[in-house]
Amino acid sequence: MKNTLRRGRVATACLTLLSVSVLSACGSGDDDKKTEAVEKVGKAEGQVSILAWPGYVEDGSNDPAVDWVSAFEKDTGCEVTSKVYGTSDEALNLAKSGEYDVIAASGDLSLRLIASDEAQAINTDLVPNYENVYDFLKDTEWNSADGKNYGVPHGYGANLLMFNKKNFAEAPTSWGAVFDKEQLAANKGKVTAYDSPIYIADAALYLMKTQPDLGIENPYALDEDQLDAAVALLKEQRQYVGEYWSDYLKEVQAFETGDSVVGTTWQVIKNSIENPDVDVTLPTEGATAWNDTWMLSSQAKNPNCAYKWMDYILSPEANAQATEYFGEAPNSPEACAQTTDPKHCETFHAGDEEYAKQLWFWRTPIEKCLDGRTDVQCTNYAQWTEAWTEIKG
Amino acid sequence: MSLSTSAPAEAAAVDRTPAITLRGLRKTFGDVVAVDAVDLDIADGEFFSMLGPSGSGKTTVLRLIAGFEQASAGTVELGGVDVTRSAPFERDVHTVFQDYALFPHMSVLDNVGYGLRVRGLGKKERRERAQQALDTVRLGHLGARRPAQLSGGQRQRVALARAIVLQPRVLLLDEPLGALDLKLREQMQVELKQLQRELGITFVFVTHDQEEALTLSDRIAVFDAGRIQQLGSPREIYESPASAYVAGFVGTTNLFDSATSQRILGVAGEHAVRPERLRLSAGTEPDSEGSARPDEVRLEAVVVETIYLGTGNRVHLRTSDGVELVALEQSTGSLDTREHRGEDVTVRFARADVVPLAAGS
Amino acid sequence: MTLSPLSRKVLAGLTFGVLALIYLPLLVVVANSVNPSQSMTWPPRGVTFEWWERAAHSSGVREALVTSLQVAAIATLLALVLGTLLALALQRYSFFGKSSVNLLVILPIALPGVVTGIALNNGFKGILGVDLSIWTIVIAHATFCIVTVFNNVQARLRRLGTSLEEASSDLGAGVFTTFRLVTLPQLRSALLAGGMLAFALSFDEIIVTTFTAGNGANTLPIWILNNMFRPNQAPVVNVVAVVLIVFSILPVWLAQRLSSDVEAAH
Amino acid sequence: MSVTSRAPDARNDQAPAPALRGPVARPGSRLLHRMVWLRLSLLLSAPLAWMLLVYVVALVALLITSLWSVDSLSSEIDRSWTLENFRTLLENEVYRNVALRTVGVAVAVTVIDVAIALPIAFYMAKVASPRARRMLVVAVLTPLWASYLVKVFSWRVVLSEGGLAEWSGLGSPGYGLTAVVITQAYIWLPYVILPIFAALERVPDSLLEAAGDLGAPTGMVLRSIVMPLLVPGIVAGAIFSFSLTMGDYITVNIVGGANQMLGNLIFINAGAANNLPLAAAIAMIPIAVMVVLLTAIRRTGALENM
Repeated sequence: MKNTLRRGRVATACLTLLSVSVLSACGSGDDDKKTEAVEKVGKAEGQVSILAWPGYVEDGSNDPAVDWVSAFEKDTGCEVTSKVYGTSDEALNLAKSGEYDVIAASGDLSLRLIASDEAQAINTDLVPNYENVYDFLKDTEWNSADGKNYGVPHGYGANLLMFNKKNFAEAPTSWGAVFDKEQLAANKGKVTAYDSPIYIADAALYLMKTQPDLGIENPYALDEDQLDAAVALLKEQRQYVGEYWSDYLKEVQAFETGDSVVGTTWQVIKNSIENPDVDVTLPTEGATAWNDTWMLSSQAKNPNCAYKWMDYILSPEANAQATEYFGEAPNSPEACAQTTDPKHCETFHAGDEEYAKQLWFWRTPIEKCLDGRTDVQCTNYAQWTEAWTEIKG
Repeated sequence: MSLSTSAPAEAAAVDRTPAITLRGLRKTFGDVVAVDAVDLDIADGEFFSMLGPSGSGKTTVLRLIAGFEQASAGTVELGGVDVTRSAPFERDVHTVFQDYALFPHMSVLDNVGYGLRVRGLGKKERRERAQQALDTVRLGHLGARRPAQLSGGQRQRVALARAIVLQPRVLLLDEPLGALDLKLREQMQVELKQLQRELGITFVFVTHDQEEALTLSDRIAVFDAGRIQQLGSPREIYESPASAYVAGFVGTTNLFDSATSQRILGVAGEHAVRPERLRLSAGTEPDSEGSARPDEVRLEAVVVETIYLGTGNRVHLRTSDGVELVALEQSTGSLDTREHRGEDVTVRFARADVVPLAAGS
Repeated sequence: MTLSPLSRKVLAGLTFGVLALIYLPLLVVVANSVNPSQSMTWPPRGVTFEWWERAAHSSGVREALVTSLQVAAIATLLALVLGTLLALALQRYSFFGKSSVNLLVILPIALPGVVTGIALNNGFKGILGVDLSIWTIVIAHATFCIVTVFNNVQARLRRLGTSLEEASSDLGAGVFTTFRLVTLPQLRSALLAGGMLAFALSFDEIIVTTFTAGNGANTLPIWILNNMFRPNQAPVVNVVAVVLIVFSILPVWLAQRLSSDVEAAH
Repeated sequence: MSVTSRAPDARNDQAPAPALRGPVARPGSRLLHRMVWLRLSLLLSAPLAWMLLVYVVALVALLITSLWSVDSLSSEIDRSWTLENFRTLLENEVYRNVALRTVGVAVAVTVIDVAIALPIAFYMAKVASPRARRMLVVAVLTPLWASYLVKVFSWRVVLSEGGLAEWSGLGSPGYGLTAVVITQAYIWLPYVILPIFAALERVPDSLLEAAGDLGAPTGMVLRSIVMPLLVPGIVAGAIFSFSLTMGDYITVNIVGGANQMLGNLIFINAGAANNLPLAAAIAMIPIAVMVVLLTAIRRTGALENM
């Protein structure tokens, strides 16, 4: 569901990409598109249009108990209209229409929005609640560029390993449970995996730790040989996979019934499963993960209300509600104090920097290797998509 | 044959504008010529029939007059006015369809009143006139019914009422009795004739039933292959068929081709004799009675089959040189005059009864 | 044709057996609408009306339902007009390219939805430069609904023949009067049947809709798609489905009754 | 043949009421009647313009798009002609496998649906009483209104481990192609029953009885009389189920296990991968299959009677 750029270790690649985009921004001369941050928030325009993942902008229409938009509207006088999207690419197309003031973007989308001049730099001083946000989520390469901030962090979460204890003599601690042939054989037809090309990164991460000679430094920066190795691993895994999942409910149900017994998951899915035999772990190799960013459109017609929204959604109350409803870690200790489930942040390891260090946040693979290699071309997302098609067969 | 076809009011008729005038009328459907150069005048108040087998073009002519088809060439005039390019709803003719074409979603009364409705008559007047027309066809009591609840004969009359309520100058009837059983058919024939006489409307009647045409019509046009083969009173058509085709289509007839005529009659060319003109006598008569009278033809033949018809017998014969003949004998009542199969008979007929046919048809 | 009592019984058994199979998954839906388990596993773990209560208070469902009804109604109306015009043209006239037009009408339903979907999406955004909205859904739906109306009307026209129209024209009615007083009443049940099918097709369409829906244009299937796989919402979707089934019986039954009455009058 | 007019013997000269004489139709009506092409173009213009502007343009654009490519760096469409996408389709055996799998599933679904629909439609149209017939039609139509997604998901529940299928002792094939075929056959069945039922309803009972009278045994009556009249209905239903199955990508996601079909490839390339040209090229596969199929069917004449 989310194809996000990873929190990278190497900033230079990103900067190179951005220098291109800044150049093109200068050259475009488009007056409607602002790239410089404003100095202060003006009078509210009375409305704001938001583009976001499902579950990020809830106004009670789906469930009266789930509503953090109404309070915002009441406080600021900004009427909220929102649209949800299914993929980052869909969001990019929608953002280009210029109809949206604020966009909740995953890592891959945020960089593309900046590169195509669809996002404008923001002044975090005008977002008072930004101060509370965990430092490790600030100034990352998926929400800032060229020293400028292009958005404020929302929530984050990891892609964990879920398993049914009954099928394992001993709780697995490694992704080998879904990649190692011998371990797979025991659960043939009951293995599940995330249905997206970005899942290739999970295989790459496993290879990075288990086959160092491949030289993988970053699971999102794979040259052709490394991609081939990951694809081969996934093709082998394919023989044991019962089904791929991209829908939340599908995996919940499969683990409840026993149609699936091991595979990648989100914490929130584990929480919805009532079967006590199902458990979840962060394997020793670490895991892929996501972190989303609230961004301001360069074509925003209501920038003042947009700033108000960004500040509001970063407020401990709203952030706690939104991230708890969606099932991810909030972005600040203050928000953690506001969750209805007092253990929410503990469950999702919010603010746990040690935990976060093991996470490789989603990024979109591009030709320019994200790990800084310059002697070789890396494979891009289109190639990953093609490879994913081949893996599934 | 029941109608006198003599025309008493010729002088008056000559300068009357005909109700319908067709000139050089032609209709093709793709490569098929349905109607080919038809010229025809139908007089005001005439009961005119178009007779022919299916596919002979008679129905197409009717549809051209009604305006359902557009002529490929030629003109259609109604009362002297050229309507060749006019729509059906502009023409002062109305049609009784073969399948009646009653509107199934309307009551009988609404069906009859339909033409009045589209002319913008008020509801009250509409109902009155429709009721009157229904009374005329003796269905006044069924106005509230749906067409589906009526018998075939009743539907036929509703169709008639629907057309005559508009008091057209010309009524076109497309095989209107085709779907009725024999008894109803004969009854309707009488009613149609009476109705036409009372209303004084021109009837153009399409049928493939020669007896019906002979019974009802003032004049008949016999159609074949899109052309009129013969036009005339029923008597003319029957007694003096212009061609072998007409002779063969209207009633039964004995046809002699040129060679046979030469042998039997001593004249070349095609000839025809109606079966009821043939007289039969048993046995081959002795020569002593001499050869046939000069005004008579005499042939010897064998009875092939005899069919009892009630009013008489139809006898199929074959002469010694292979000519097939049919004779009709009136039943004389008391005596059984029936010839038997295989019996030798002598056939006679008057030379005056032999009709020479136009060559080439 | 005379069927032996045995074959009648076999046919009846088959029919009702399949009907039972048709309704079995629907029973699962009903059971899950009161199943406390959010993941809808079988067998149900008890009975709860929580989902029903949540559904009753969900304004999202109501709005999506209204949107769906609007889209289906307008698309059906458009399809009725366009389908009838096409059927009249193709059934009453012969012209060059007629069979191509015939094929063209069938194409939107014969081509897989995902193809129609991306073609229209690309067409709207790339070629026409139109922003996606509720109207682009309507246009897309009307396009593939035309064929259902077209089929029904064409079959009816063929059966009807032209003699009723000729009779009307013969009695003095002009082109429009004939259409209003004779042709249209004769087409009524065909239009009803075609319109019903068009409405149902549009109402439940998800694939083409996904590609042509604009901002804020949430039809019911899209709402269901968005909620089916979300925390706490899936059982509510089951409730919506049950309500839809129950409420659809009345119009289906009425339409069926109405059209068979019209048939009977023929 | 010119003819002299003859007066009829009886004439009635009473003048008809003036109100009934003369043309009553409006001029527009007259014009329309005279100009057949005008009538035809009035009928055709709106629907044809609609189909051309909305649909044909979109399809042609799709074909053109399939000849473009995507610039990997900017993700923008590169509008220079290339057959690259089609080369990918031909050279990569995945696409062939998926295409064959998709067609195979569609054929299986269609065959199953027609086989089930025929006896049921026959029972509904020719055996059941009129009252029962109406109830049966309602019973077949009603499930159409339960959301497609909900129905598919409930099949997931039925077919799951320990689900209704196993629970009832029938056993479950598990998630996979068999499950896809079952679910799709279930979803599209009403769309196949209805046209066959409609075609059967149009077969007059008298025709069946006449055939029975002539001594034809039931089986022969069905083959020689009923089947030819049913072909258009069967074709219509088969096109429905075949094309709907070909284009579906949601069912296979929900019950298809690890399998994918053409719809998934189109969807993922058009959406997630942002490779519209490749998606367009893949879309040409089902378009080609359907066009070949429709052309073949058109030869039989069944399409005109659809």
